[in-house]
Amino acid sequence: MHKTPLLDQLESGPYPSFVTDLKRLLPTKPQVNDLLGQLERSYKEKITHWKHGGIVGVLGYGSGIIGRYSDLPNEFPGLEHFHTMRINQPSGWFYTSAAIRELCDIWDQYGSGVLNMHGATGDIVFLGTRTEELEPCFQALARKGFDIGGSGSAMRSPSCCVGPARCEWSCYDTLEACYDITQEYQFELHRPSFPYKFKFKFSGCPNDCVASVARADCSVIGVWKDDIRIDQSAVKAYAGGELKPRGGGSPYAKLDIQADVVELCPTGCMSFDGSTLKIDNRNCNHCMHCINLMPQALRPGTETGATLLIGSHAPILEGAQMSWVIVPFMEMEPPYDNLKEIAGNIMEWWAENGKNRERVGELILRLGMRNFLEALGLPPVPQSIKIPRANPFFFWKDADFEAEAAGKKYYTTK
Amino acid sequence: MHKTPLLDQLESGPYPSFVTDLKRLLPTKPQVNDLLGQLERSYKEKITHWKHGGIVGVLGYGSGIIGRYSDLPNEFPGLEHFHTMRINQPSGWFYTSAAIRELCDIWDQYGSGVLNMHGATGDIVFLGTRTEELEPCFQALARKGFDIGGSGSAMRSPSCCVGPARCEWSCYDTLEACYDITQEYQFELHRPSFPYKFKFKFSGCPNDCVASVARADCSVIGVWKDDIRIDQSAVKAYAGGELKPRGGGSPYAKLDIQADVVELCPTGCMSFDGSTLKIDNRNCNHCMHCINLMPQALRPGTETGATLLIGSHAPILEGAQMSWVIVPFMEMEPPYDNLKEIAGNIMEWWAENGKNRERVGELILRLGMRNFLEALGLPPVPQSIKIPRANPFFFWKDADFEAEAAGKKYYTTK
Amino acid sequence: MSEEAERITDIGPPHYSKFLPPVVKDNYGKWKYHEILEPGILRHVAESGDEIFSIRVASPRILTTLQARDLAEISDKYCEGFMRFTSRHNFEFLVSDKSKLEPLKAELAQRGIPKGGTGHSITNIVHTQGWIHCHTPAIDASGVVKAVMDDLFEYFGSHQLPAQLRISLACCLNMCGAVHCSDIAILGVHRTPPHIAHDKLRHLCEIPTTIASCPTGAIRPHPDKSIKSVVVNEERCMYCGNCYTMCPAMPLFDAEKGGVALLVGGKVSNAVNPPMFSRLAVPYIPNNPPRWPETVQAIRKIVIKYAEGANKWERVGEWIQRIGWEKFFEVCDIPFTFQHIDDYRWAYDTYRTSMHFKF
Amino acid sequence: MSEEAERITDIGPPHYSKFLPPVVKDNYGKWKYHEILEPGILRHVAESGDEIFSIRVASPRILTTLQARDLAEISDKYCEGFMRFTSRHNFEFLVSDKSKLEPLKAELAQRGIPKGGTGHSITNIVHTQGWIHCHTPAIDASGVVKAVMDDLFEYFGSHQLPAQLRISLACCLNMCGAVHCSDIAILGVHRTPPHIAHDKLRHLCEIPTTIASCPTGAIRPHPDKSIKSVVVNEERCMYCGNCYTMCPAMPLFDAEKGGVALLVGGKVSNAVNPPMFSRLAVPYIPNNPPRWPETVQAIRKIVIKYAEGANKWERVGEWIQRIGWEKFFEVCDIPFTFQHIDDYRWAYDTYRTSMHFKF
Ligand code: SRM
Ligand code: SRM
Ligand code: SRM
Ligand code: SRM
Ligand code: SF4
Ligand code: SF4
Ligand code: SF4
Ligand code: SF4
Ligand code: SF4
Ligand code: SF4
Ligand code: SF4
Ligand code: SF4
Repeated sequence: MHKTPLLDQLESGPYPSFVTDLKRLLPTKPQVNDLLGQLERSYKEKITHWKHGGIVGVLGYGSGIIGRYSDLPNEFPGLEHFHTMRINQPSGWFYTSAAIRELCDIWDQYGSGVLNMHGATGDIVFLGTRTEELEPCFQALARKGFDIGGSGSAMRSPSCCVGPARCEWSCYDTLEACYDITQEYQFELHRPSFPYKFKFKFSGCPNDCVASVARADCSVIGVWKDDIRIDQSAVKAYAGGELKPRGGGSPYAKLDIQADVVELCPTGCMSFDGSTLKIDNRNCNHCMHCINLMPQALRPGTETGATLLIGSHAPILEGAQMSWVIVPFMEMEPPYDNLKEIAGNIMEWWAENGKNRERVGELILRLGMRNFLEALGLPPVPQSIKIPRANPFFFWKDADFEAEAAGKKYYTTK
Repeated sequence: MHKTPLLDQLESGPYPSFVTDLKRLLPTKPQVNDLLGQLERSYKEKITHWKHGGIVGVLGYGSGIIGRYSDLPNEFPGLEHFHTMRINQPSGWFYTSAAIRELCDIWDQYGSGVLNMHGATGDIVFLGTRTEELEPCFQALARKGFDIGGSGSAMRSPSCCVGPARCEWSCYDTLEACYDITQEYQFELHRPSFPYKFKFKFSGCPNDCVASVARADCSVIGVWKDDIRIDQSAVKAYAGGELKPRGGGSPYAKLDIQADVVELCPTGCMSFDGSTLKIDNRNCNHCMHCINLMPQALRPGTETGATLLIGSHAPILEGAQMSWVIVPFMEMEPPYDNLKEIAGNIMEWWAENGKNRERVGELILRLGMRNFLEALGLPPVPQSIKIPRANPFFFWKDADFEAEAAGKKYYTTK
Repeated sequence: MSEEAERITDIGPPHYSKFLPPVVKDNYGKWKYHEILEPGILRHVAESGDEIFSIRVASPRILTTLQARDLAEISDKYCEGFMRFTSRHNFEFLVSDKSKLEPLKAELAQRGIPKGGTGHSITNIVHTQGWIHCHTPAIDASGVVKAVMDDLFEYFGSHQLPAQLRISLACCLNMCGAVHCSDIAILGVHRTPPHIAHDKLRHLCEIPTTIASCPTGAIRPHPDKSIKSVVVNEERCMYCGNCYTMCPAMPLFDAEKGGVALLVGGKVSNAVNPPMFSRLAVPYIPNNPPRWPETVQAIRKIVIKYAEGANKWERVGEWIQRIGWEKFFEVCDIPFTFQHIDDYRWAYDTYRTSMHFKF
Repeated sequence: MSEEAERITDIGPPHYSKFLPPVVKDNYGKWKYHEILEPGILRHVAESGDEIFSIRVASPRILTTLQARDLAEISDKYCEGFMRFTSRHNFEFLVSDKSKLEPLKAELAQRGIPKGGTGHSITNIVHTQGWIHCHTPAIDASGVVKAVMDDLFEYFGSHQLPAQLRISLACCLNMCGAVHCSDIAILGVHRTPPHIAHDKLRHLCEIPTTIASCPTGAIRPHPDKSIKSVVVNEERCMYCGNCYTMCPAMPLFDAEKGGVALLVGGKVSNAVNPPMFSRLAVPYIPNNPPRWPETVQAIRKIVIKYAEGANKWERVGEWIQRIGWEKFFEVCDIPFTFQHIDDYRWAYDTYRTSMHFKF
């Protein structure tokens, strides 16, 4: 056993300790002893002891495995190879105990017994195994119906919020969309052929519980077009204090509908006369605030679908971006042909024009939105911008002059 | 007389007509006949008929004259030369009738008799004369105490709002500051030696009546540090409708102090209980809104001075910029040594580092704020930013590591 | 003594104090409050109780010496010869003697000089040279201003709008009118890349400076080395004219393609909201002298929709911010085009990275 | 038949429907409302009147198979074996039978598994690999998370904050935790330029790709052409590590100079305000394993000042927006430095172009 005086200090305190948990594997998994030993060393030296990863994988796939080697293999032989396998999670991270046990059985057999539930992209992460175990482990997984997720310049495992499975606000079936899209792009998931990574995330409503706007090249967020459904008797119950704001999840016992809801509505489209709540739905921007605070009184409308936003990613290279609106509203019904068509066109345009390691959001900035939208056959819509350009540096194409010759006017249609 | 059927259509309508006015000069100024003739031609052809200007000037000066030649000199011989002279206006554009007549006498003698009162930078613009008239005209002006303004890569004629001469809100003496700075930089005004133009504008308060934030490389805007002065009895008079909002300059007969003032205060730092108005002055951002609406009840404080903002200019090249805060507060007392020192340092840094035709605001963006502030010996202050950086791409200098070694902490000083 | 030595230079402008009315000198920096007695008439009251009246009148900015002398004469009659111009090129009679106010108003009415431009009005249009003097304009300046102000005249001499509304005009992208922060900006735009006069270029222009002048890097040396000139990648040219400023052999005028763009929603003051840039509303309106009817009509539509829709005290940009740009385009019936979507520097910051939009 | 032909590939994940509890299947898409019965316990009610209870418990995300089996076992006992994980890596017991709720709570209490993470709490910290698996971290991940959550534990199992507060951690600028939109982001930062192993570089890296990888253009070919390597202009390097990702011969670790930066005020939801980026609050805190006390303390200070100062429902970023960043730095007692001032792309948009500041 390596001595781990520093790590041991992480065993105290009320939050569950990964150190305590890892130590449970010491009797059966010698590599976990080395893992703790090397980690202790990092704690002492304040430096990582993992080498730059090499390219390893399973037969026929080019992704899903992150190669990892210790830079102290002599001291920590169990870490000579310590690759992770990304296993594509089921939509919404639902499991049965049987499925969990199958995964554990496989991982106990072929790997370290250490898991990440889940990786930041959403995969089940099998943390630490040797090159020669990768293929048999994969086969064992496949026999139980699991497959490997993405890595490298490939499609990444899509993920989604719990959606219609347990949430009353979901404007489309996030779980099915996530599953269907994942199946559609199996080839792209497993065989890196893009300029860089590409991520899909599906949220059922603008609360965006999978943070898709921040970390998916393709963010699909549920939305409604019609009116917020109101139960005025429940409104009164909130006003009277019988129902607690936010389902009880706040420190505040009673809602002041005027101050807490009406005055915080970002569009100012609500009014409350003390008994009836009115919403000017044409001016609502579906921020969800009022619904969040009064879940028993308000619900999204029934003409539902999703908004397609494109382009978010972490800071490398151009600085972080959030996804922005490309299509304000689309129907979201299986087999999602409309989404697949747009997504396919995006990938094609990106594959043709993207530089190595250029996310699609960066490419759009480099080549311009017009280029992108025209390649996709999408019209310009004001919903896609917060605000029009301030600079007067804009282009005109022959198509514009032809449209003008044919009678197009910019100042008014009437 | 040239025929001007198109221009003649601009003689009708209630707004004063420049065509009507120009025609008054036809009897005495043949070049004005040509001016109208060529303008008519432009109206017909939708194109300018002025050639790219040449370099002309008065002895010893490199600026202040915009050379201009017609591209149809045969047709319009009066426009063969038609240079403008920029005459530095007096602070606040105050005149006596005597001064106006002196200017008119000179211009009738040496030029076209056509003026712009004033140019967009603020100068008196003498519109149209011949090269050989420039020097005598200048001498005649100088004898009457007037001098030429700026053009080209030079200091430009500073300008200022009416300030303490007629406005109760002026937080410093804009007229004197403008005059003093203009005198200080006579050399730089008349002998272009900068990378590009440099403009000063002085506004007495955040209403910024000379639009300095939008069109001055160096914007000096008055501000107070202490409390807004309140006359509670006048507040009551507004509440009661005896005093009209905005001094009577609006369509609204009566102020609703709660809705019109308190709720629109951008910082939410006001409250009104129906009779007394309270301001949490530490949280006021001196937007002027409340003062503007209740000029008889509220006035800026008495600990006054100015904020220095740097960098605004029109869109060429990098897109338009507004000036941003560099020094949140500075005393503004003659001889303005503090302002001159900073301005001098800015010009020196810019002269050393600026590319040809690079405004100082663009240079700061190119080289970074730290470079700029360090060159000026100014500390970083949160008032200079709206919001800190979102990207994690920041630099560390040896000076920082040395400060750390000496005990500097970033997370808290306690 | 040489003649040169006698020349007076670098004296700067006269000191303003020579031009201040006595009441201003006496109460300099000691004004207490002001009132707007009626459109165009300000009353400033000093702590001493003294008062001064200012009558603001419209000016086309181009003034002949004859007109300037007329104004001086009126000032002599009613203002002891004191007057000023404003930062927006209006003219102000400075009346110290209250009894002169009514006679002055009468004389102005009789002479047809309109007063206004105060408070919630549309004051004078800050503008530029246009075809009367400049070499780069896409449109005229004074003519467009006259046409627009004639049309909006009812708003100059009244306080009927929800707030101040400031219109500016610049005849090319150099934006001498600094229109980039105006409630409504009228901007002359070219729409053709420069026509290069290869034979003249070598004599008139420095090739490296010309190349460096292009914000989008569209200019390259001529591929044929024997031709000492440049070529323009027309796809990357957005007709800013900056190369023409540097090099007279690159004019970019086109009688048919030039025209007007409208930008809206800018402001300068800090009242309620911080200063804001104007934003592209209408990318192109044909150049239509002498009265630019389509431009006039498009501006009127925006003014009217603003007047109808804005809350009390809301500037144009604040109104649009509140209702959302998508609603602005809808109510003003302006088609949304590719040109509205930014693709220059910092474009990303203009994209909608949220669900905060309206259908 | 070859062995390869028998291999199962590209089957994707199992269909989620295999894992849904019957009550979910029955009421799929027909939920009506929810309540949060107490911290960590959700009750969802369907239109049919059916209900499901979810107990959310903390997870360090790293789980051994032993721990995963324990969770499975508990699920068998109280949840017919149904469970899920959340998007923030908490674990949820899905209870269909209300009578199992109290016994499950008791068992969790006895096992020391804390419930919480709902409503106005500080839920689990989304985080990354750190020293346990990655080759680029400046800090550890799981250890910092443990230390911070121990300290903020009172907020995990309660609803006492003005709103939700989401903390995320990423161990390097790659930001796998996607911390760029978090109320509080803990970020590992390097502060030294890469140390180039000139002898290895030619074998391990492609020089053009390496040069292209640098966001600031700091990398150039080695001036000595005989050395097939690169050099770094250290003045332009901001230690992002992107070159190291492309080229293993350019490590940039330094035991003493690496450390923690804190960014604050980001959010993802659209509630009231649109999504916002997190912004630099503390540029550097020393790397101090095993419990990073200065980091823990700095975060606590921000949390406490937020809790004291925010209005009802205000997220951290909304609170700061209301009071102003200058006040945030003041109340949290964080010195303002050059590092806070943006100098990357779009920096200009972060400058204060108005008088809207407080002294
Ligand atoms: C395992 C995981 C972190 C975790 O502990 O959960 C991870 C780990 C790595 N990420 Fe990541 N990323 C992981 C989710 C993310 C996310 C979050 C997400 O997907 O929602 C992001 C931010 C969103 C995005 O895609 O931008 C993310 C942004 C990056 C980046 C920067 C990309 C950018 O455009 O800025 C890199 C750098 C790169 O690609 O070279 C990166 C690179 C890496 C590498 C491969 C390191 C490298 O430079 O080659 C890391 C391997 C670590 C290891 O040894 O295991 N990782 N990475 C996550 C994947 C697990 C899974 O499949 O579920
Ligand atoms: C006369 C005047 C317009 C007017 O009708 O009033 C004017 C006229 C010209 N301006 Fe201007 N600018 C005038 C005020 C401005 C302003 C407004 C201001 O100063 O407040 C601006 C915007 C603020 C700014 O400085 O950015 C302005 C921004 C420009 C620019 C773009 C600068 C930029 O950084 O984007 C140019 C282009 C250039 O410098 O080459 C320019 C260039 C020009 C030139 C010299 C044309 C050129 O390309 O060489 C014009 C000569 C016209 C002529 O034939 O008379 N002019 N110019 C104004 C000066 C009169 C005066 O001295 O009072
Ligand atoms: C005379 C003049 C200054 C000068 O030195 O020439 C001036 C004079 C006054 N301004 Fe101004 N402003 C003058 C140009 C401006 C400008 C500059 C511009 O338009 O280019 C601005 C910034 C405009 C912008 O934001 O785009 C300006 C923004 C203000 C404001 C803020 C209005 C707002 O709500 O945004 C006030 C406050 C108010 O009106 O209550 C103000 C208030 C005033 C007061 C009431 C100040 C006072 O106490 O005397 C003066 C009379 C206002 C009136 O006419 O209603 N002044 N004022 C300028 C008259 C221009 C004209 O002929 O129309
Ligand atoms: C279970 C989970 C979805 C999943 O598929 O796993 C989920 C579930 C719910 N979310 Fe969420 N959210 C979940 C991650 C998120 C995220 C993503 C994140 O944090 O990375 C966000 C965006 C956070 C942000 O803005 O930075 C998110 C923003 C919200 C909001 C908006 C809160 C706000 O005011 O900004 C609500 C509305 C509310 O709480 O009233 C919400 C509401 C809800 C409701 C009430 C929806 C419903 O009716 O069932 C669920 C219970 C909330 C609770 O726990 O208080 N959910 N929710 C995720 C639980 C994570 C965890 O373990 O703590
Ligand atoms: S994103 Fe919306 S639909 Fe999905 S779980 Fe969150 S609140 Fe429910
Ligand atoms: S969802 Fe948001 S914008 Fe719409 S009514 Fe509710 S609070 Fe207002
Ligand atoms: S800027 Fe302020 S001080 Fe100057 S005139 Fe305008 S309101 Fe008065
Ligand atoms: S000046 Fe502006 S911020 Fe200050 S109290 Fe008045 S309205 Fe509020
Ligand atoms: S805006 Fe352009 S065309 Fe008009 S005066 Fe200025 S430089 Fe000349
Ligand atoms: S007009 Fe502007 S964009 Fe076009 S070539 Fe000339 S400088 Fe470049
Ligand atoms: S954030 Fe950086 S160090 Fe941490 S796992 Fe991701 S790539 Fe590795
Ligand atoms: S660490 Fe980043 S900034 Fe520094 S040289 Fe490498 S890629 Fe360039």
